[in-house]
Amino acid sequence: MSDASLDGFRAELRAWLEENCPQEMRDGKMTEDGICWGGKNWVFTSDAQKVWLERCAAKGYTVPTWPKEYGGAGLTRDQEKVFYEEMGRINARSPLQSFGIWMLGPALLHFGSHEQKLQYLPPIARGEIRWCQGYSEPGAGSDLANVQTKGEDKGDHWLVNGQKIWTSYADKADWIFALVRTDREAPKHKGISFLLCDMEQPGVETRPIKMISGISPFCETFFTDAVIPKDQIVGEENKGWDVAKYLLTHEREMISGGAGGLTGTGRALGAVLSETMEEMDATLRADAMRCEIDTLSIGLTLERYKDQAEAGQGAGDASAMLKYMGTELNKQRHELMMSAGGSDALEWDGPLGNRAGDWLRTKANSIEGGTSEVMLSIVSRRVLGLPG
Amino acid sequence: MSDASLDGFRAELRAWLEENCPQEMRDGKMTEDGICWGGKNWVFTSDAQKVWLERCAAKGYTVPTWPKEYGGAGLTRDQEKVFYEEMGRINARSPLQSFGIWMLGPALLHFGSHEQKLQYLPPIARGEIRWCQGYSEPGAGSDLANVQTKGEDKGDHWLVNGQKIWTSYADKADWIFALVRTDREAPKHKGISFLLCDMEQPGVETRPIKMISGISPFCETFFTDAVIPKDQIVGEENKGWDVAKYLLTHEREMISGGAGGLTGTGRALGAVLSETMEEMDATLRADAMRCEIDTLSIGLTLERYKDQAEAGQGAGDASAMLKYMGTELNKQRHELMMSAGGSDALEWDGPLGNRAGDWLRTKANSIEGGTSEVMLSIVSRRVLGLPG
Amino acid sequence: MAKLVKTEEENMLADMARGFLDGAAPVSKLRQMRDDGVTHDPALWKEMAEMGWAGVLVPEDAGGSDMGFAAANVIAEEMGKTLAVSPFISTAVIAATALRQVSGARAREALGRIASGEATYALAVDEGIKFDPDATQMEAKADGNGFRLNGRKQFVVDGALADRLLVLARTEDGLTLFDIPSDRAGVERTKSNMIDARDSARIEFTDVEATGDDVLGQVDQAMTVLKPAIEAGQAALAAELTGLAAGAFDMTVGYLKERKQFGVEIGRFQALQHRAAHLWCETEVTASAILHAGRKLDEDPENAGLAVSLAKARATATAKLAVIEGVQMHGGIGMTDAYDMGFYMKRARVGAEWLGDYSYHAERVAAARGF
Amino acid sequence: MAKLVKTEEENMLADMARGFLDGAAPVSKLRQMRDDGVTHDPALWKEMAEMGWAGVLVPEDAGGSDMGFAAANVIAEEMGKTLAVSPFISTAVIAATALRQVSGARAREALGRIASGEATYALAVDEGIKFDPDATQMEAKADGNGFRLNGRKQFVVDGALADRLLVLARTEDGLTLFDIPSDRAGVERTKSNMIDARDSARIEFTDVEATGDDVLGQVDQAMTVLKPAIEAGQAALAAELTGLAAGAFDMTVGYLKERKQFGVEIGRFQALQHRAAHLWCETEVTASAILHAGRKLDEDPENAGLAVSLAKARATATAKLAVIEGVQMHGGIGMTDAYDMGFYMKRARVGAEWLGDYSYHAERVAAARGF
Repeated sequence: MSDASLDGFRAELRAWLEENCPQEMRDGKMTEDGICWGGKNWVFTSDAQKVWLERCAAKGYTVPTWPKEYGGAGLTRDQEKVFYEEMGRINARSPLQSFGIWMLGPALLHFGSHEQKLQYLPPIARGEIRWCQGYSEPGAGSDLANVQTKGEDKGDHWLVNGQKIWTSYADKADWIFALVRTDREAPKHKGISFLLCDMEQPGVETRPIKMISGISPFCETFFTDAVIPKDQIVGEENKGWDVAKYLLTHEREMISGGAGGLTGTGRALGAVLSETMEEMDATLRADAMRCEIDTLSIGLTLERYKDQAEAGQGAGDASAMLKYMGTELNKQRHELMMSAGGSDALEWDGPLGNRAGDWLRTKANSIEGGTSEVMLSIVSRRVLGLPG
Repeated sequence: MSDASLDGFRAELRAWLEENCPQEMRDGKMTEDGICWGGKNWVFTSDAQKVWLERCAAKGYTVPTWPKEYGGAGLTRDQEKVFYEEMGRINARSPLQSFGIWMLGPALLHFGSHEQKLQYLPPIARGEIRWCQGYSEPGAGSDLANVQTKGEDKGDHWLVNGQKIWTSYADKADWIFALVRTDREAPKHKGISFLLCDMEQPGVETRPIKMISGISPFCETFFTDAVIPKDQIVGEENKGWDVAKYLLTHEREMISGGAGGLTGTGRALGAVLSETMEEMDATLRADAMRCEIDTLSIGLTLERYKDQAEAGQGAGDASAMLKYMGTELNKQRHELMMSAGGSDALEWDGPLGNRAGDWLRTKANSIEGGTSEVMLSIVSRRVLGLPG
Repeated sequence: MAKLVKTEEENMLADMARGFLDGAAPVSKLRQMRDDGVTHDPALWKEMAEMGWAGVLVPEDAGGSDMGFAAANVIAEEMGKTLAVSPFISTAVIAATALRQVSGARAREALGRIASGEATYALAVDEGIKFDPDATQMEAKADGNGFRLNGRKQFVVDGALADRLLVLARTEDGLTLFDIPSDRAGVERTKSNMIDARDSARIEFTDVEATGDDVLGQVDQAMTVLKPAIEAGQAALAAELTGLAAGAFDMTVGYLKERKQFGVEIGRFQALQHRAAHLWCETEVTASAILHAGRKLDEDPENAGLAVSLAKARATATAKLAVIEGVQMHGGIGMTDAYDMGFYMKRARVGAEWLGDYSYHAERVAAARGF
Repeated sequence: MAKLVKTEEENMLADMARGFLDGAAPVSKLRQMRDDGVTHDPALWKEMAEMGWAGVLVPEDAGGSDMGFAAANVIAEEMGKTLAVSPFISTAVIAATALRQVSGARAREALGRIASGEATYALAVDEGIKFDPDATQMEAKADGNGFRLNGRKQFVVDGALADRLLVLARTEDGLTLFDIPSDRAGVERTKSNMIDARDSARIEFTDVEATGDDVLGQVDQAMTVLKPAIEAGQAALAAELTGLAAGAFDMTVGYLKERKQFGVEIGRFQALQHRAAHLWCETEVTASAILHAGRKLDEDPENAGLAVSLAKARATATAKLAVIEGVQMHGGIGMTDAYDMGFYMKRARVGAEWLGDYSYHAERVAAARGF
C-alpha cells in the first residue's frame, strides 16, 4: 500500500474516531474494570462503553483485520498499525476483547468452513457471544494431548463427559471450544476433535479456581452428558490436534507479546521503578538495565517475526522462543517491581494497588500455554535438531 | 586438645619458624616461580628454597598431618590450623607442593600397605620424588571409568600400553600413578587397577598440551610396553576404581577450595577490582557484591564440612556440591576481574601480568575433576534420590 | 569459635521443634488462620513460651531459657519449614535482645513477661518502603520530663496485635528507642492486609506521651540497644527463610518423584534434575552462613555484622530461588491457592523485605569487605 | 522504517560473504596468522576491497559501493562467524563514516583510498582501561597555524599496522579529531600482544605536529564527526559478535550431536538441550537488535544511539554466553589450543571491551530510557 493511500486512511480514521469515540472511552483504561468482554450476560459499565462497542462493531473495528463479510474491517497490516496508532493517539479504550477474537476467530478463519465463519464470527465481532477455551485437563499438565474428556458418537451428535481446567472466564462465557477425545483407540494425538459447545445446557457446569494471586478468571468446567451436534466441529473429526497446535502457537505469541516493545507502548522499567524509589541501589539498577535491554530487544524480535511472516518467511518455531523469553522476562520485570515497591508492595490492595497480585500472576506465564521447559524442548528438537 | 597445650605448640612453632625460615622465603609467593615442586630433576631457585625445604622436611612440616613414621609431623587438625596461621603470620612460602602430597599420599594412607607407605611416603615428604596422575584418556571425558590403557599380566609384572591425557607436569615428574585396565572381560568399573609407574623407562613418553590459556602443565603420556612390577599396585587388583573414586572426591575438595574463605586468606574481590578501577559502575558493583557474598559463604561451607568430618558426621556427597559451586564461582570471579581490568587485561603479559591466562585457565575448573554437569547429576541421584 | 556444626543440643532442639510444629503449626494451620482472618494464635504462642522459645534469649534468672542466638536460629529455621505463625522474631529475638542490653528492674521484668509469653512486641522502625533506621524522621520532642512522639511507621511486623512497641524516633542529638504499650493514647494502628497473611501494621503516632522510663537505653543512643537487636532479628529471619527454602525444596523434590508427565516421573528429566540439584547446593551454602551468623552472635556479637548480612543476603536469594523453582516445577497446580506452594512464595517475599533486602545487606557486606 | 527482515540484497550479500570467508578466512587462517605472529594480511584486505567491502560506506562517486550500515553489519556478522581478521571495522566502518561527515576534496580522496584498500585506519581514543571519549586527556595545543599533540593512547585496534590514525585530543574549547599518517614524527607505536591475536597498539605522541588540514571536521567539534563513526563501529562490532556467537553455537550444537559419553550422544542429555535451546533463543533476540541498529543507522542516524547501544550490549552478553557454554559443553578438548573454541572465547572478550563494554552501553540505554 502506498504511503499516500495510508495517509488518506489515517485522516479518515482520525475524523471517524474524533466523532465516534465517546470522551469517557478516551482514558486508555486497560485494567479489568475498563475492559468490555461482551457476551449474552454482559452488563455495560456505562452507556459510553455500549455506544463505543456498537459503533466500532458497525465499522468492523472490533476485529480490524478480519474480512468484512465476517464482521471485520478488512484492514491490511499497515492499516492496522495506523489503526492502533490513532487509537493510541486519543488514548481510546479497546472496544472489545475476547477469547473469540484472540483464539477461536483465528482458528475458524484458518480451519472453519464458510458456513461456520458466517455463523460464528460476526457474533464474536459484535460482542454478542462470549467464548472460553477448554484445553487442559486436571493432571495433564504439559502433556496437552493427554485428553480424557470423551465424546461418544451418537449419530447426529456427540455425548460429552469429562472435566477441563484453566478454562478462563468459563463462568461468564456463553460457548466453549474444547478438545474432546472422539476416538479412544487411536494414538494419543490422533483421536482428538475440536468441538464448539453451547454452555447453556444442563450438562455443563463451571467452578472458579482461586489462585495464589487471589481471585482469578480461571475455572474448572465439567461436562456431564453434554450434547454437541455434529456440525459444531472445527476441522475434521479426530484431527482436532492440528487446530489445537495452531492455536497454541497463536497463544504463545499473544502471551510473549506482553513484554512490550520499542514501538512506544512499553513503558521504560526505570520510570516505573522510579515512581516508588528516589534512588535505585546498584543491584536494582543493574538488574533494571539488563531487564530493559532484554525487554526492548524482545520487543524488536516480535516486530521482526511479524515482518518475516508478512514477507512470507516462516518464523518456524519462533513462537516457542518468544513465549519462553517473553514470559521469563516478564517474571523478572515483576520481581524488580516488587523490589522497587518495598513494603508498600507487600499488601493486598495497598498503596501500589494490586502489584503483588500482578507479580504472582506472572508466575503462571511460564506455565500456561506450554511451560518454559516444553518451549525449550521444542526449540531443542525442532530448531536445533537435537535427538529427542 | 586443650587450648593451653595448643598455645604451647604455637609458641614452640613460632620460635622454630623465627629461627629456621629464611628471610627470602617470607614473601608468601604463591606464583609458579615461587613454588618448590621437588623431584629428582628439581633445580632450586635459591639456596634459601633448598634450606627451607630441608628444614621443614626434617620436622615433618612439608606434610604436617601425616604420621611421623611416614615423614609427617603428626599434627592434629587444631595444630594444623595453628601451623598455617603461624606460617601466614610471617608470610612464609609453602616449603613443598606436589601431587604426591595432595593426591597419592592420601590414597596410600588410606589404601596402601604398611610397606608401601614406608617406601613411597617419606620421599614425597622430603621432595625427592615428584609424582603426576594418569587418569583421563583421550575421548573418555566425563566417563572416567572408560579406561582403555591396558595392563597385560606377565606373571611378576604388567606390560602396559595406552595413552593418558591431562597428566599435569608429567614432563617433569619422576613417577606416575595411573588407572590401567587389567581385566578386559569385567564390567567397566570392575577391571581397573591403580598402578604406580616409574617414568624413567623406555616405554613412557610425554608431550605437553598447549591450552587456550597458553602454555600449560598438562601433558599427554604414552605407554608402550611399559613395565610395572606387581608390587606397585595400590589396593587390590581390579579394584582400582575404589581408589580412584576416593581420590576424585579428594581432588574435588581441593579444586573447590580455591574459592577462599572467611579465614582471612581470600582477598576481598572489591579490593582486587578497585586496583584497576577508580569507581565501579552499577553492573560491576552489583555483580561483585553478589560474588563476594557467595565466596564468603562457600568458604564457610568448606569450614563447616571440615568441622562435620571432624565431628564424625559424614559430609556425604558434599564434595560434588563444593566442586560445582566453588568452580562456577571462581569462573565468575575471573570474569569480573577481566571486566575490571578493561583493555589492560586483554594483553598477554600486559600491565596486569597473566590475568587473561588466569581467566582462561578457570574455564577448565568446571571440567577437570568431574564436570559441573557430572557434579549436578551426582547430587541429583545421591543426595536428592531422583531417578537415574 | 565453636565449630560450624550443630551441637547435640541444637540437633535435639531442632528435632523437638520439628515434631511440635508438624503437629501444632503445619502449613494447613496458616491456611486456616488466613481463611479466618486471624494473624495471631495466643494459645500457640503460650505453648511456645512453655517450651522455652519465648524466653530463648531471656536470662535464666529473669525466667528465660537463655539458649542463645544459634538456638534461636534453630527454632526460627524450623518455623520457616512449616511457615509457623508467631511473634517469635519480633518478641523473643528482637525485643528480648534489645531489653538484654539494658540493666535495671524494669527491663528485667519486661524480659520476664516475654519469657512467660505474657507480652508480645513489635519493632516500629520503617517509615519508607525500605528498611533504613538511619533515615528515621519520626520526632520525639522533649516535653517537660518526657517526650512527645509524632510521626508514622509502616511495615511494623506483628504490630497490629503486639502488646508493646519498640519505637525508633529522632531526639535532639540522635535516635532514641522507646518501649511503650501499644494502647497508649495517640497510637493509631491500622492493620495491613499482608500477602503472607501475617500481622503487620501501619501506625500513626499523634502527640504520644513518653516518659524517661519508656526510653530503652540512653537518650540519643538508640543504636547501642537496637543494633544487636536488629542483627539478632536479621539472623533469625535469615534462618526462617532458610527453613522456608528447605520446606519448599522438599515439597518440590517430592513432587518431582511422584508427578508423571508424558508417561514418566518428571524427576527423570535431566533439566529438572540439574536445576533441583543446583537449588540444593544453594541451600547447603546458605545453611553455612546461617550457622556462622549464630556462632558469631553468641561468641563475638560486637563484630557479627558481616556474618549477619551474609546470612540474610544468602537466605533471601536462596528462598527466592526455592519458591520460584517450586512454583515452576509444580506447574499449574502450584499456582492454585489450594496448593501450599503459594504460601511459601508470599512469605519469602515478605521475608526478603523485612529488616533489609538483598541490596541492603549486599551493600553492608561490601562495606565490611572494604568496597 | 524498513522492515526488520533481511532484504533480498542483504541475503545475497551474506551468502556471498559466507562463501568467500569460508574459503579465504576460516578460523584456521587466524590460527596460522597467530602462529606466524602476523596480525594483518594485506592480500586478503585487497580482495575484500575488490568485493566492495572496504568501500561499503564510501559514496559511489568516491569509488565506493555505498551499501549502507545494515550491509556493513551483514559483512561484519559473517566475519564474526569465521573470526576473519581484517581492518574492516576500523577502516571501512569507523574511518569511512567519520570521513563521510566531512565535505571537501581531502576527505573525498581519503574515502577513495579506503574504498580501494590503499589506506587502512585505526581509531585512537582510549587512554584508560575503559572506552570513554569524554575523558580524553591527550592534548593538542595550538601552535602557530597548527597543533602539537602530546599524550598516549591504548587499545588502538589495528593501530600497530594502520596507515593512518584518527586521534581524539583536547583542544582549547573541546575535543578535536585529527587524521594523521601513522608514521608522522613523534608517533611511537608499541604493538600489544593481544589475546585475540589481532592488531592493537599502545601509542605515544610526543610533540606530534598537526596542521589545520589534519583536523577532521571542526576544531573543538570532534563529536559531530566522531559520534556517527563510533556508533557505526559499535553496531558493526555488535554484528561481528553476533556472528561470533552463531559460529561458536553451531560448533557446539555440532559437537552435541556427534560426541558420545556414557554410550549416547551428549545432545540427548536434556540439561544440555535446554541450555543449548536457551542459548539459541538469546541469539535470536540479539539478531533482532542488530538488524534494528542497522536500519536506524541507515534511516535515522541522528537518533540511532539507543538502537546501537542495545545491539552492542545484547551482542556482548550473547557472545559471552555462547563461548562460555561452548567451552563447557566441549569439555577438556575445548580448553586445548588445538581446538578452535578458544579463539572464539578470546575474540569475544576483546569485542566485549572495544568501543564500550556491557556496562557502558547499559548505562546509555538507561539514559535514553530516562533512568
